[in-house]
Amino acid sequence: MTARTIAAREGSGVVQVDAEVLGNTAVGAYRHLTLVTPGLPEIARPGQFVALSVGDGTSSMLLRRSFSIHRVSPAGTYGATTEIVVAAAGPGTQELTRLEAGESVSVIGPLGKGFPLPSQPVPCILVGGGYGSAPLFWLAEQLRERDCPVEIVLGAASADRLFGVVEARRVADGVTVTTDDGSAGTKGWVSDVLPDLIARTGAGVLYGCGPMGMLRSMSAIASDHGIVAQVAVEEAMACGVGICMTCVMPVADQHGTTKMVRSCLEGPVFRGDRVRWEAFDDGLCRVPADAVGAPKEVR
Amino acid sequence: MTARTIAAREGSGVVQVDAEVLGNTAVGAYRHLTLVTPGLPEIARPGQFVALSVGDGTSSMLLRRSFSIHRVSPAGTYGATTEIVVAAAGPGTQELTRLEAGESVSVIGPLGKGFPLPSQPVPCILVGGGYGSAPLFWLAEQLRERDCPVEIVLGAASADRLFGVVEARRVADGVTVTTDDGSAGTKGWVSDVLPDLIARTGAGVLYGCGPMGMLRSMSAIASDHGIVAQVAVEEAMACGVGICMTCVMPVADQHGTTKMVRSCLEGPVFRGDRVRWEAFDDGLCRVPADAVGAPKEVR
Amino acid sequence: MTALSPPSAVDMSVDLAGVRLPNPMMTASGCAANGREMHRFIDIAQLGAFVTKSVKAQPVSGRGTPRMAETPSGMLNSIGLQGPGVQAFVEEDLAWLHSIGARVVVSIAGSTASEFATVARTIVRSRYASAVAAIEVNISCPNVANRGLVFACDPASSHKVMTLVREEVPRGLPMLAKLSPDVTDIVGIADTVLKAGAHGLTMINTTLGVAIDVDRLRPHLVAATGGLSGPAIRPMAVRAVWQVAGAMRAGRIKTAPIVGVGGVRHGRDALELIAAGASAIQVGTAAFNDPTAPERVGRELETLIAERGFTRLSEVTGIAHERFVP
Amino acid sequence: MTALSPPSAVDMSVDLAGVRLPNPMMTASGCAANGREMHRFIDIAQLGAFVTKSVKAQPVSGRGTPRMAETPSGMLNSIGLQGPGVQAFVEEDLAWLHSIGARVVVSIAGSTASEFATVARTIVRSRYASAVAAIEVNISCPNVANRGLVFACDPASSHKVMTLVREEVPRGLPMLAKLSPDVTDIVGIADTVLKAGAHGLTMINTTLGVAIDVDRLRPHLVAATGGLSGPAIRPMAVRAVWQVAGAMRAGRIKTAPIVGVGGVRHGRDALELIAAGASAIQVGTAAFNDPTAPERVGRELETLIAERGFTRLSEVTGIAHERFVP
Ligand SMILES: Cc1cc2nc3c(=O)[nH]c(=O)nc-3n(C[C@H](O)[C@H](O)[C@H](O)COP(=O)(O)OP(=O)(O)OC[C@H]3O[C@@H](n4cnc5c(N)ncnc54)[C@H](O)[C@@H]3O)c2cc1C
Ligand SMILES: Cc1cc2nc3c(=O)[nH]c(=O)nc-3n(C[C@H](O)[C@H](O)[C@H](O)COP(=O)(O)OP(=O)(O)OC[C@H]3O[C@@H](n4cnc5c(N)ncnc54)[C@H](O)[C@@H]3O)c2cc1C
Ligand SMILES: Cc1cc2nc3c(=O)[nH]c(=O)nc-3n(C[C@H](O)[C@H](O)[C@H](O)COP(=O)(O)O)c2cc1C
Ligand SMILES: Cc1cc2nc3c(=O)[nH]c(=O)nc-3n(C[C@H](O)[C@H](O)[C@H](O)COP(=O)(O)O)c2cc1C
Ligand code: FES
Ligand code: FES
Repeated sequence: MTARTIAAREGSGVVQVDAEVLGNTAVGAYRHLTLVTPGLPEIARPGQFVALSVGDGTSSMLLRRSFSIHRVSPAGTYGATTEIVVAAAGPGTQELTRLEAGESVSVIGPLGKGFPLPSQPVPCILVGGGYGSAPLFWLAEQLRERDCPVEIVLGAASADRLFGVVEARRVADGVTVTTDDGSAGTKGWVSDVLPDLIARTGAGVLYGCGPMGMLRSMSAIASDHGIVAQVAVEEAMACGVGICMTCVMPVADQHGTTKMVRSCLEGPVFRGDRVRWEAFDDGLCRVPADAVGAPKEVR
Repeated sequence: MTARTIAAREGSGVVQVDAEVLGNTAVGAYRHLTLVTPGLPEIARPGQFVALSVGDGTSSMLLRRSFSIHRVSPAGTYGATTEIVVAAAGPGTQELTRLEAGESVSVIGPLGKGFPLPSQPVPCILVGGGYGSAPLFWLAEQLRERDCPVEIVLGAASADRLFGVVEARRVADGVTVTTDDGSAGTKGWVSDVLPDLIARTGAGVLYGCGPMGMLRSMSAIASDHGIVAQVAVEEAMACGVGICMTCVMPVADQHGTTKMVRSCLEGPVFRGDRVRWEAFDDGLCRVPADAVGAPKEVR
Repeated sequence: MTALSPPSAVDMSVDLAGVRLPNPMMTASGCAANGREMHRFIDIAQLGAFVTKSVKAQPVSGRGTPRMAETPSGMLNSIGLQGPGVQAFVEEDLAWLHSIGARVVVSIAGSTASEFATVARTIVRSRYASAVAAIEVNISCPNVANRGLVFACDPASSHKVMTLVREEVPRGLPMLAKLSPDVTDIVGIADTVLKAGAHGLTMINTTLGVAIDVDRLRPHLVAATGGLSGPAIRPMAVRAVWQVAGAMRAGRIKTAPIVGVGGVRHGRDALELIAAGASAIQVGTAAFNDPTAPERVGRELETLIAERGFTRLSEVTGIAHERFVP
Repeated sequence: MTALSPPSAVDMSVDLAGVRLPNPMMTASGCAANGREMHRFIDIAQLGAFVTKSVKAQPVSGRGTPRMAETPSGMLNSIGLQGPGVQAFVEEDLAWLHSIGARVVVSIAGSTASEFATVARTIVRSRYASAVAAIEVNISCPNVANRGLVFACDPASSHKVMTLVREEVPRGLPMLAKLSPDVTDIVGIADTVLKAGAHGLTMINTTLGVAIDVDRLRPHLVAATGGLSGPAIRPMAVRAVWQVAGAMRAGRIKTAPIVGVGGVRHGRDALELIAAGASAIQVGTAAFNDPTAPERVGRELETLIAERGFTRLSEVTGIAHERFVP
C-alpha cells in the first residue's frame, strides 16, 4: 500500500488522501501515528486538524474522527507525513489505534482555522490538557521563530496521560506540569498555576487545547488578566469538513452577535472571550436565547 | 491471541470458539485457512461445515459464512486445528481471506450432517466442483479405510479454480479432471465424464459437493444408473446453526412427503433423489405445491 | 449466570405483568427456532424466558428462497412464518421446552383474528401450559381479510385480535402485543391494544425493506419485501420504547411493562432499551452472529448496571425519562 | 466525470419532469451545506444537481448539541433546520451557486404551509432563479399548527403545503415533494402530493430514532429524538421507492419521476434504488465519510450500468419490476 490522493482541488486548501500508516507507537496512554499524506503538510498550520475515517468501507462506523495535527513534515524519506496522537476513547479510536504500519487510512486535512500568531514578539503561554498538548510543540516553534518567549503548561489526570513533557522542554523556555492525582508535577489543575505564570512572564496570549472545562477556565483567567486566550475546542464532529452542521457552538462575532457556528470550519480555534461558555453544562450545549434564530418561546 | 472456547455444552456435538488463525495461504484462486479450534476436530465428520463470523464486532456484516471442513487434526504442535478453503466471493469472504496468522475469528462447528458412509466396501465416486472438493479428500480416506475403491472427479471453470488435484491423486484410486475452458483435464463438465466412470468402476455411491447445477445433474445420473447420490448442497445461510430458517429447501422424506427443511441442520448432505430439484430455477427456489403447508392458492 | 458474572449482586429480576422472571433476557420470536438448536450453546432454561417462533393453526411451509439478504448492520428476512402448526408445536416443541424447565413465551400468529384465538386456546389448554410464562401476540403479520395489511398497522384489526385472544387467555397469564414500527403513530396502536386487554407490549418487530440483487437487477428476496432487523434498526426500537414509555409516564396511555427488542447485540444496547423504558429484552438477529448472545448480553447488562451503582434492574427501567430535561 | 470513467459511453442523463440533467447524481439536503465546503473536494457544478440545505423564511439557530449520535451503519441527527433564512440564502448561497454554474435544487421548509409558499416565492423571484433546476419541498418537518406533527405524516397537511407552493412555482420548474418513511402508507401520501401538483417525489427523508447515552443514562441528543440516516436505512429507502414505483406502474397513482435517497454509499447502492424505480440519486450521510461520494458514486454507477450491457441509465430505472415474477 502506498498513499493515494483522492481529492486535491487547486486552491481548496485541503486534500483527501488514502494515507499509508508509517508508524504507530505507544506514548504513555496514547498512540502516536505517523501517516504518509501527500500534499497535506505544505498547507497545514498549527491548530488545524485532520479527519480520519474508520475501517475499509465495511465498518459499521461511518463518521470521521478528528485529531489535532501534532506535526507535519513536507519531505522526508517517506515523503510527506502527518503525525497525530490518539487516545483510544470509543470504538472508532480503538480501531484507529490498532492500525499497523503498511495499512491504509483515509485522511482529510488540514481542516479548520489554526492558531493565529501574534504580529509582535509577546510572551506566550501554551496550555495542553492530556493529548491536547499534541499541536502545541509545533506552535511553540513557530512562536519562537517570531521571537515570542514560550512557556508550556501540561496538565492531565495522571502522569501517563501527559503528552510531550520531553518535547516541551526542547521547544519552550519553561515547562510546568500538573496532574490531578499528583503523579507528576504539581498536584492540581493547570488553572491553578496559570495566574502566577501570567504574572511572572507578562504573557500577552494564552494558547490552549484540551477539555472544554480547561479551556473555559483558561478563558476566564485570560479575561481577568486582560489578555487574549486562543483556544482549540473539541466539539463532537461527524464530518470535519463543514457539511453536516453537527459541530456547532455559540460564539459571538466582533459585533457581539452570537451565532451557532461550525467549530470544524470557523474553529477549532476561537478567541476564548467569544465563546458563550455559560451555554455548556453537563455535556450539553443549549442555544443562548439571544443567538441568531434562537427558538422564540421559552420552554 | 490464543484460541478461546465460548460455548461447548456437553453432548451438544458442537463448539463455539474464538479461533486463532494459524495460517492463510493461496491455493489457486482460493485461500487455505488453518484455524486453531479446540474441541472441534474430535467431533467432526467429512461433509460437515463450520460457520465463521466476519470482523470483530464493529463490522457491518452480522451474518455468519459457512465453509466445508477440509480437514481436522485433533492434536498437533498448535493443538486442535480445522482447515477450510475459501473463495473470496462477496464482502464477507473478502474479509475472511485477508485474515492474517495470529488474528482471531469466531468459529462454530462442526455443523450439519456429514456424508453417510456405506456399510459395505462398494466403489465410490467423489465429485467436487471448484472449492467443493475441499471435504472430499478426508472423505476418501475414510472410505478407503472401509475398503471402498475411490475415484475422484474434480471439475471447475478453469485450472486455477480446481482445488486439490495433487491431494486427490494421493487419496484416490483414480482421478479425472474437467474444466469448462479446457485449461486442465478434459474440456467439459463433470457430468460428461460420470456415466462412463460409473460404468467402468461399477460405483454404488456418488458423493458430491459443488454448485447446485452440478449436484442436480449428478443426482440425475445416479438415478439413471440406479445408484445413490449423496450431495452436499450450498444454500444461502445466515446463522448455520438452525435458528434462522433462511437455508431451507424442499426435500422429500422416506415417505415421499416434501418439507422445507433447514439445509444447515438436516443437510448439508442430502440424498440426491430426495431433493426437489425442479423447484430451483434461476437462483430462486419456489415452494412445491405439494410441500407441507404450501400456500393454498395458485398464484 | 456463569462464573463470569460480576461479584456485585444486582437484582435482575423482572415483574412481567405479574409473572416473575429471574432476569430480563429473552430470545426474540423467530430468531431461536423452538429452542433445541440454541440449547446446544446456552442453557435456555436459564434465560428470563424463551420466546418461540410465531405459531399458526396449521403447518406453514413459509416462503421460497432466497429468504434473506444481508444489509448494513442488519438483514432482511421473509421466512413467511414457517412452522409445524400449533398441534405439532405443542406435542414436540412445547413438550420439550417444558421438559427442560424453560419459561416459555409462546408467540402466536394468524391470518385472521379468529385464528389467533384458536392458537391461543390450543396453547393454554395443552398439557404443557404450565411452562407458558406469557403469550406474545404477533400482530405484525398480514391480515388476509384486509388485503394482507398487517394487523398492527390498523387499530381496528389490532383491537379485534387482542379482544379475541384475551377471551382465551386465563387470568394471571400475561398477554403481550408485539407491535410493528411501520405505523405513523405507534403510541396510538399501543393505546388501542392496551385498551383491548394487552398486559404488556413487545416492541419492535422488523420494519419493511427491500434489497435488490444488483447482478440480476431484481428483488433479492423471492417475496420482494422482507423485514429489516439487527443493529441497524436499534435507534427505531429505542425510539418506539421511548415514545410509548413517555406516553405511559405522562398518563396518556395505560401503564404496562414493555419488552424491548430490535438490534440488541451488546449489553449497552440492552441498557439503551431499558433506560428508555423497557423492563425486559429480547435478542434476535444478533443470535445469528453469536448463538450465546441472549445469555451474554444479560451478563454484560448486569455488569453495566452494577458499574453504574444500581442494585436493581428495575431502578434503571425508564431512567432516561427522569434524566431528560427538554 | 474524471479520467477514471469507463470507456463505454452510457447516457447517464435524466429527464426530471421536463428538466434535463446530465447525470443522476445529487447531494442530499442538509448533507452538503450550501456547496462551498464540498466544492473543495469535487466540482459540484458537475453533479446532476446540487441540493441545498432546507431553507426557511427566517434565520434558524437549530438545536443545541449534541446534535448527532453515531449508530450502527448510520447516524442520528437533530440539526433543527439551522440556516440563515431565505433572504441571506439567496444573496449568499444561491448567488454563489449561480456563479459557479451549478444546477441547484433548492430545498424549502416551513413551520406552516404558508411559510413554505413564502420561501418558494422568494426563491423563484430572486435574481438567481435561473440557477434553480427544481424546488424540493421538505414536508418531513414539523407543523406547528398541528402539535408539531410532521407535515408528511398527515395527508391533509401535505396536500395544503403542496397546493400553496404550486401557486408560487412557475411552469417548467419541477416541484419535488420529499417524503418521510414514518407513515403507515407511503403510497397514500405519494398519491396525495402528486394530486396536489408535485411533479416528482424525493424518497426518503430520515426515520425517527433515539439513542441513549449509556453513561449518563439519558438521551444522547439534546432533542431526545433525531433522524436516522445512512446505509442502515437503505432497505427502507429501496422499499419506499419499490412500493411507490410499483403503484405508478400499476396505474394506481400518477406516474412521476422519483429521486431515490437513503443510505447510498457505493455505486451498487445507487443501482438498487434505480432498479427499484428511481430516476436520480441523492447521497447524504455517506458524504460525511467521503465528501467526494456524490461524484464517486456516479462514476461507480456508470461502470456498473455499462458492465451490465446497458447504454442508457433510463433503461435501468425500475427494471426490477419487470424482472420480478411474484
Ligand atoms: C478539533 C479536534 C481535535 C481533536 N484532537 C484529538 C487528538 O489530537 N487526539 C485525540 O485522541 N482526540 C482528539 N479529538 C477527539 C477525538 O476526535 C474523539 O476522541 C474521537 O472522535 C472519538 O471517537 P470514538 O470512536 O472514540 O468515539 P465515538 O463516541 O464512537 O465517536 C462517535 C462520533 O462522535 C464523534 N465524537 C465523539 N467524541 C468526540 C470528540 N470528543 N470530539 C470530536 N468528535 C467526537 C466522532 O468523531 C464520531 O463521529 C479531537 C477532536 C476535535 C474536534
Ligand atoms: C454448507 C456450505 C459449505 C460451504 N463451503 C464453502 C467452502 O468450503 N468454501 C467456500 O469458499 N465457500 C463455501 N460455501 C459458500 C460460502 O458460504 C459463501 O460463499 C459465503 O457465505 C459468501 O459470503 P460473502 O460474504 O462472500 O457473500 P455475501 O453475499 O455478502 O453473503 C451474505 C450472506 O449470505 C450468505 N451467503 C451468500 N452466498 C452464500 C452461499 N453460496 N452459501 C451460503 N451462504 C451464502 C452468507 O453466509 C451471508 O450470510 C459454503 C456454503 C455452504 C452453505
Ligand atoms: C429471521 C427472522 C424471523 C423472525 N420471525 C418472527 C416471528 O416469527 N414472529 C415475530 O413476532 N417476530 C419475528 N421476527 C422479528 C424478531 O422477533 C424481532 O422482533 C426483530 O428481528 C427485531 O429484533 P432484532 O433486531 O434483535 O432481530 C423475526 C426476525 C428475523 C430476523
Ligand atoms: C445531518 C443531516 C441533516 C439533514 N438535513 C436535512 C434537511 O435540511 N432537509 C431535508 O430535506 N433532509 C435533510 N436530511 C435528510 C437527508 O437529506 C436524507 O434524506 C437522509 O439523510 C437519507 O439519506 P442518507 O442516508 O444518504 O443520508 C438531513 C440528513 C442529515 C444526516
Ligand atoms: S463536523 Fe460536520 S460541519 Fe463540522
Ligand atoms: S442457516 Fe440459519 S437455520 Fe440454517
